[in-house]
Amino acid sequence: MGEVGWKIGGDQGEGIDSTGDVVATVANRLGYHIYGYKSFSSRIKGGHTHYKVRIADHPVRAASATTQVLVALTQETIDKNVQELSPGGAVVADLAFSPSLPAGSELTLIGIPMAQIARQIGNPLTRNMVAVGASAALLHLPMEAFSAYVSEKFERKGAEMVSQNVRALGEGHAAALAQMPDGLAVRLPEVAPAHRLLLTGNQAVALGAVRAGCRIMAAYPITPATDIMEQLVTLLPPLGGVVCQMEDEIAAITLVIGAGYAGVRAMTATSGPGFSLMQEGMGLAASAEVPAVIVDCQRAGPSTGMPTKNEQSDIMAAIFGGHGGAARVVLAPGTPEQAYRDIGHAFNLAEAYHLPVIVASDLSLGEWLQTVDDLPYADVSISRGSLISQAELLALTDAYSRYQVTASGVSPRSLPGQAKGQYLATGVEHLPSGKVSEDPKNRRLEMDKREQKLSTLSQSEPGTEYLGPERSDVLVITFGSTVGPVDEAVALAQESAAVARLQIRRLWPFPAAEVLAAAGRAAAVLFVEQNGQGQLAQLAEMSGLHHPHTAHLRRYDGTLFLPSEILTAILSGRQLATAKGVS
Amino acid sequence: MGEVGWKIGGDQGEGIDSTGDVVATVANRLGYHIYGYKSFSSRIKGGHTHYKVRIADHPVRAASATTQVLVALTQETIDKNVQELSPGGAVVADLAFSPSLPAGSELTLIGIPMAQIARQIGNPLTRNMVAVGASAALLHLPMEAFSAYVSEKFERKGAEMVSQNVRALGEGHAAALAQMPDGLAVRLPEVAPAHRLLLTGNQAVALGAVRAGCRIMAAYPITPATDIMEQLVTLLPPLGGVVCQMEDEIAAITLVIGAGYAGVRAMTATSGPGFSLMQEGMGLAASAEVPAVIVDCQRAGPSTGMPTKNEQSDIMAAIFGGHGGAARVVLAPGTPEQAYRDIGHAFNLAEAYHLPVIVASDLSLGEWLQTVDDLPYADVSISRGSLISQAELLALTDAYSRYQVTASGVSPRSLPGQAKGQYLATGVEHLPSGKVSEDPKNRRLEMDKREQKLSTLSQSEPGTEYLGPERSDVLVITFGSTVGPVDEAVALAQESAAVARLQIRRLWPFPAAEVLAAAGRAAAVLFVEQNGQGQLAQLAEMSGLHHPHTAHLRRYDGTLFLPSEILTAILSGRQLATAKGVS
Amino acid sequence: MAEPITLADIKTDEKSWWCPGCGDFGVLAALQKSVIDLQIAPHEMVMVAGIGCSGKIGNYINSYNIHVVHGRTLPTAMGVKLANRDLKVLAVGGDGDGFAIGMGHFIHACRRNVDVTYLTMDNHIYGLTKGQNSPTSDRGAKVKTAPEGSIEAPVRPLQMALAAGATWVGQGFSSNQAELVELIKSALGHRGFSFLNVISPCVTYNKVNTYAWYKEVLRSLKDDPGYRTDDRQAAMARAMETDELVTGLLFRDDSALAYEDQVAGFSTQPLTEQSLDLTPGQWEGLLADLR
Amino acid sequence: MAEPITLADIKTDEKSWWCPGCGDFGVLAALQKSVIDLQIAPHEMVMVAGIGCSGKIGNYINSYNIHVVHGRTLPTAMGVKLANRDLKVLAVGGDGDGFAIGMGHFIHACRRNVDVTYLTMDNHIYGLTKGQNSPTSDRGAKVKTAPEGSIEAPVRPLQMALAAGATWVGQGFSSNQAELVELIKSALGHRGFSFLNVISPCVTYNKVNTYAWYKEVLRSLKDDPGYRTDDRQAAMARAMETDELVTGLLFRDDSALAYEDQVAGFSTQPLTEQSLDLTPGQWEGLLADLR
Ligand SMILES: Cc1ncc(C[n+]2csc(CCOP(=O)(O)OP(=O)(O)O)c2C)c(N)n1
Ligand SMILES: Cc1ncc(C[n+]2csc(CCOP(=O)(O)OP(=O)(O)O)c2C)c(N)n1
Ligand code: SF4
Ligand code: SF4
Ligand SMILES: [Mg+2]
Ligand SMILES: [Mg+2]
Repeated sequence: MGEVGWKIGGDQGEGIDSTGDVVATVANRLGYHIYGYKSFSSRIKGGHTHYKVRIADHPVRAASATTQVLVALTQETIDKNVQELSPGGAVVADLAFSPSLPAGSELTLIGIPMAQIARQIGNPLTRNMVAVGASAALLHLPMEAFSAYVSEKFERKGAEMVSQNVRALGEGHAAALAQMPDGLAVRLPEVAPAHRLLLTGNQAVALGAVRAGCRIMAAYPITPATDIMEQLVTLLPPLGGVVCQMEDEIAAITLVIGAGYAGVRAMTATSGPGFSLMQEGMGLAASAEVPAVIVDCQRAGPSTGMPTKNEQSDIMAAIFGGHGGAARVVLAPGTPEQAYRDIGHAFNLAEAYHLPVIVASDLSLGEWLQTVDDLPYADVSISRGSLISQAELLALTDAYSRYQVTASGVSPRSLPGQAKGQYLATGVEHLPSGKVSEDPKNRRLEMDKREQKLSTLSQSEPGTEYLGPERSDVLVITFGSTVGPVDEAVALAQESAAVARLQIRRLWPFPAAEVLAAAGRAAAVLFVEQNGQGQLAQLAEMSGLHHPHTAHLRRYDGTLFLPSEILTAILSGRQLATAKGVS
Repeated sequence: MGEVGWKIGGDQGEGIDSTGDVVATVANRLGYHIYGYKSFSSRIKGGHTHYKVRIADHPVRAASATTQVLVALTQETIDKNVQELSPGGAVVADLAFSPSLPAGSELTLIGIPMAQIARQIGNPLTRNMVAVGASAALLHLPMEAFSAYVSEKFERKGAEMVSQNVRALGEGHAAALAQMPDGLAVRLPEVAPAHRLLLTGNQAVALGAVRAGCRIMAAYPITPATDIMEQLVTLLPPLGGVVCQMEDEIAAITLVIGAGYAGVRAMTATSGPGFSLMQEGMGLAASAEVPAVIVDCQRAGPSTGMPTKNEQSDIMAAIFGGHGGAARVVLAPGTPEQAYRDIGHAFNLAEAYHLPVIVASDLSLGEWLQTVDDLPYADVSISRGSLISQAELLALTDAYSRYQVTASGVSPRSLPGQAKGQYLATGVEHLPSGKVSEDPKNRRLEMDKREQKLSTLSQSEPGTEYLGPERSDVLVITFGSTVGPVDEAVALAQESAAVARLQIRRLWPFPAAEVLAAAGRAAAVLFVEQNGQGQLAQLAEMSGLHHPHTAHLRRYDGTLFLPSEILTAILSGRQLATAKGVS
Repeated sequence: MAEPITLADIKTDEKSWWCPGCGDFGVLAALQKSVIDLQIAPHEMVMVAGIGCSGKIGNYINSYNIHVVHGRTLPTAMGVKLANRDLKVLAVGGDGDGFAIGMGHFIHACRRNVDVTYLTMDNHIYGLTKGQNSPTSDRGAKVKTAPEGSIEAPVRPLQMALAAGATWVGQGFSSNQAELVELIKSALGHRGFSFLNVISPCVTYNKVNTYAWYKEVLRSLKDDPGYRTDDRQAAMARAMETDELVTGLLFRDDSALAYEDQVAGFSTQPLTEQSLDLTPGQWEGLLADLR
Repeated sequence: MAEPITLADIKTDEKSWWCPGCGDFGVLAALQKSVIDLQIAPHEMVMVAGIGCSGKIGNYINSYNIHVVHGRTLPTAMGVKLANRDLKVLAVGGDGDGFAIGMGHFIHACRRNVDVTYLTMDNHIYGLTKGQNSPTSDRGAKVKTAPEGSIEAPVRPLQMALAAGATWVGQGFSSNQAELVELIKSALGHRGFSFLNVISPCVTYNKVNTYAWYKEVLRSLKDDPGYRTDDRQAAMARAMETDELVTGLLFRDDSALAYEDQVAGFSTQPLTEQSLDLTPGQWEGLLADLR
């Protein structure tokens, strides 16, 4: 297995994003597996930013610790990143800022007058394409693939733009080749060309929503969820649907409830602050039993926090955030494929159980480009849940009872427009008919009915994914995008220990039995999660998990987990168990 | 120990409230202990309502199951309540509706032409005073006390009103006396006159806030919290303070934050739906470290739920409701005295630790009148926490650092107006200076600092109140107003078992060590709480409590716990433990 | 099906939750009459009601009803309408619901022009929570939360709607049934957002703005034959001059397109009737860009 | 202490977070100049900033600053002012912050008339979230969330403020420093709520409402010597006629009392300077009623 870490750094607003995207896209097309990671700030221009593309001949789901090729558009880029370059790696830098390596560095510095070349080409914006061309040389990747993609990308902007950019690529390539020393330790293994997808979790969510028949999306912009709205604003209209940018998140969630009540699959997407504002609305959906799908693409909190940094710290709020203990379902995808399936599943669950379903995504999942084999059509299917038909309504002898108590807790739903299906949907406690009522006995029945839906759901499908040997020295329990670095660490750890991992795929209703069973077969348990409180561990404990050898690895500083540090935690978790003579 | 249950019932909007208040107030003045409980609906006029006053010669903290005197203003009142009348009890009814008892009833029916008497007096509104007069007769309470109180009450409305009402009292009294049979089993023990207080938890909160130096209250009306605002609107202006009725709860909490930032003790009060809307604002207070006091007078949820019914179902939302795991303190008073002390304490904690402090009250505590020995001046004192003085600011050699990392997590606070104390308070992650920053190391330090405050607090004061023998067969764990019926049940249970109770006074940071220690000395544990999810039990479990013999008693139908059913649960909890051979 | 809609079809058997004499009865009666006059089938109408005494109107109308959280009728109504544009969508609520907590949504609904009718039952008070200040309470009005009298300039709903770009703006009085029925019918017939503020006295808590008081001060635009309803600026001037003590249709603009008629690509059929499934070919087409 | 306030006193050493050319630089410069002209000491001013590019202005002014959650500057500013009425309180934020999520608070702040200055930096776009539709975006403007062009009638902030009863309403342009400084100083000097909308172009995301475009279309009231600022109805008419492409002071009413001057019993001293403790005697007095 082989891989290379390529990174570009420079000032925010200078096109770093799209430069990284070009390298990632071309490498993906060539058959490599990609994981792209950007570090940026909550500002538009200025400030240092970098974009790291991990290029491998095997699937990758995490950022890597080392870099082999660093493209520097400012000296700051060199200063900040040089320590992560592997011996034998190279720095490609714009001569415009007279780049220098730290004294004594054995790295190769390839200086190219990028800005100058771009000016000569007649378009200063082509500077980054010079850098891309140089990168192609260093990575030994075929130039034709770059030229082809860049031509495609700029096609809409006219022939001149295309030729300028292709020329920039070529000049960068030539300049780098001319300087490239022999001993450069940058080697990408050969791979067969492939036809895989390269996308972010947010794109997967948007596509999944479309696949699942979502036709209305209402939202208020917020990093890192805005993408989803921006994707859907182009995807929905051709299908007759609509994206509504609302005045706030409260309007967004209540619009979704209106649309759901009327029978259309509708969703919203937000992040922490907006999610907090939706708590009251989600309670209404729970109580009036209206389907609603809410994506919370989490970022570092509390409050405004660090809007451009990853965290997984909204899960307690997702589960317990509404007053009065309003029922919800919370799913937690960890990869784009899972995001695709989960959003599809969320629409089915919302309509099957008539309640709000939260898809707790996170910034890393939502924003970083990843190679994905496919998003198979068949992985999502549409099932509209318990609807009463017009014929059934007309055949009823008594008046239709929307909130009839049933064994599963689910009562068939009519839709506005259906004759004889009228009812009152309300957040006030109500009789089976929908009429408001404070009768204590009815109250218990209706509360129990609503809670019953969660039990029915728990019993009908698993909420975890288990990987590894049945009995383990260490069981790693995790969720969301953290599963990426965890899985890499687990694979590495296999060499020296029996390690398994359990990904919690449904955070609520919590799959307690599955977690207890899995933990019961492990000598030690390690929770790995990206929040300061250990929210997943709290949930597990609340659900009855009290493993005598429990360790925790938490990150809440906005940086990404690296597989290496998880590996260390796994190995010391193993020691914990063996030291106490359990393994 | 003796007591009588007196109850009045009729149509909502017909003055049932103030009639009950008269009986309760006079009995309190005479030296009895009172617990008043109303059942009403979320509507203004119409619909049946009743008000039950428990009159005892000993402290009472719960509603009682039986009634000795029922005043019926409609036949519905008789039909709905007759089954709870004790043998030998009496029904006093307005002849206007030709009252009748169920066939075969051995109760005494005293019919009085109340409406007619009132019309003769020239003021139909005096009808209820006729009923009060009759009640005085049945209860053998001195008429002078009633006349005196009623004169006081109507003084502002003029002499005619006073004389009409006093006359109504007298006529009711005479009419009842004339019909009173000898065998009536209504007997109130004699008591010495006393000077105790009669008030609701909401009144205690308002008074406590004033005592604690609160000068700004911002809120949006909502049952059952509106009282607090309505109390303060008369209490604050004489002290130069102000109550702001805002456009919504978000405005209320953010106003409180502004006032807190500027150095004034400010609060808001709300109930479930409004509380959900405040989640984002509370996160800001946590992150920017601004003191804020929020009273959540809980009612039955989820969503609009049953606005006039009690529940204790917001506590998970109070603790975990904000995205990003924002830190809060949550206190839970169970009696008016505790409410008084807690609100005072809340202001001190908010200013000591610079964070939001939630006082989780509930409708029963908030709305029912109770006799209270006193609200001692000395039970609340004002301590402004860690403030930096003007002299200290001027003496600083470096710039003032508002969010300096300290061992306790608390950093001294400047107030606007202080020279050289300027800083940026923000919900964005920041440096000790207040400047925004995404530096990972700083992030960890500032997050840890904020969390540290909760640890410091946990270690500095207890969070529970324990009552009963050190070792117990059953330990009842409860919180909020439920402690009232629990304590009565525990007292009754003492006869047959060693029973203790632990009241959780601070829900967050959860007093885990105290709970574990207390539970460790009990053969069985019984959680008694008013919500459908068992939120308190969830919290305890999350905090490490896993008692092998745990039972739960939950009520979530809007009706009140009666001591008798808790007693039954205690006794079967005891069996649970003994059956398994533990006791 | 072809049977005419009668009162029996559109009322429920729920007993009233309002105080005797409450202005809301008049609104209910006028609404029922309008629905009958327009022959709107109960199952083709969705009423979205707010929280308050006013919001209980949904309990008495046998249509599809959704009773939402306080202040959020309008975004919910927008969701209903976009989901199924064949439905008649009516949002109703009180002055607190609409102009305090709901103010933001109100302004934004006006400017969006979704085909929804918004009927407010304005009693200048918070009824259901028992008599606090409302945003439309008169300056100086003594209410529970302003025992010395309200010190805030009242919200002027008609001016707000006009400034926000609403395409149908009117005001009714619950005691003037004939005019109110006409206004409701006109509002329901307008294609776009229509805002009808209805003065609906609270007999229990509002002792200032009583029926008698209104009868004295309200003027109907009917009595001004020269008044033209197609001039936004004139409508604004009239609202300002009269301090909104005026009833009738202030303004309508029938040329403005409704939101749903402007969304690019938006289905002219109800979305509820669309097939949701893509073909595998369509799906592949969507993924093609990402390979 | 008696030293004059200079730029050095009121600026911070924070580097800029704005794009080169952003209109917000002009607002910052004018604000700094105004504060210096008025000699407001940094510790006697509280700036309450919203979330957005605009909200970052708080990073550059060395006063007391509180940077709140999105859309909630105004209630926070009200809290600050009521707590300490000796402070100068300035709320600042963007068009999204103020007129989308913050719309309700904006209208209610106008009608309450607390002595707070509200300065909005209106670029007709969401800058910080990278170019979505804002409530003031022009109809037809193509933005990320409306690739076919915005279909909503834009919010007209001046009309909203006038309809809501604001007692000082004006509009500035970040390129017209002289006028802007004058406006800011006048707003800060007004006793009551002052609303100053400042056109502050976003050079990165708004390609429609550019400096050049504004310079073409904006007219200053200065150029109309006959314009009187004391007539709300005339101000409204002017705002409507010009579609708000106008700068200058539209309206002021100096006779209206500020909120804090109307609250019965409200302290004329800052509350922060009051003693909080009651005497035991006062306490007993409060309890007496309950015995
Ligand atoms: C979020 C929230 N806050 C507060 C309330 C309490 N509440 C119920 S109705 C109401 C206002 C009623 O006034 P209005 O809207 O004018 O209706 P009316 O009763 O006068 O018809 C309030 C504040 C609530 N239900 N939800
Ligand atoms: C509750 C909430 N929703 C959404 C956001 C994301 N957000 C940050 S700034 C902003 C709007 C920015 O636009 P504007 O107020 O016009 O300010 P500008 O950047 O244009 O100055 C939004 C939606 C947020 N921070 N909080
Ligand atoms: S309180 Fe007022 S608004 Fe409510 S029902 Fe009674 S009269 Fe009507
Ligand atoms: S994005 Fe626009 S508003 Fe934001 S800093 Fe850049 S130019 Fe200014
Ligand atoms: Mg009202
Ligand atoms: Mg903007």
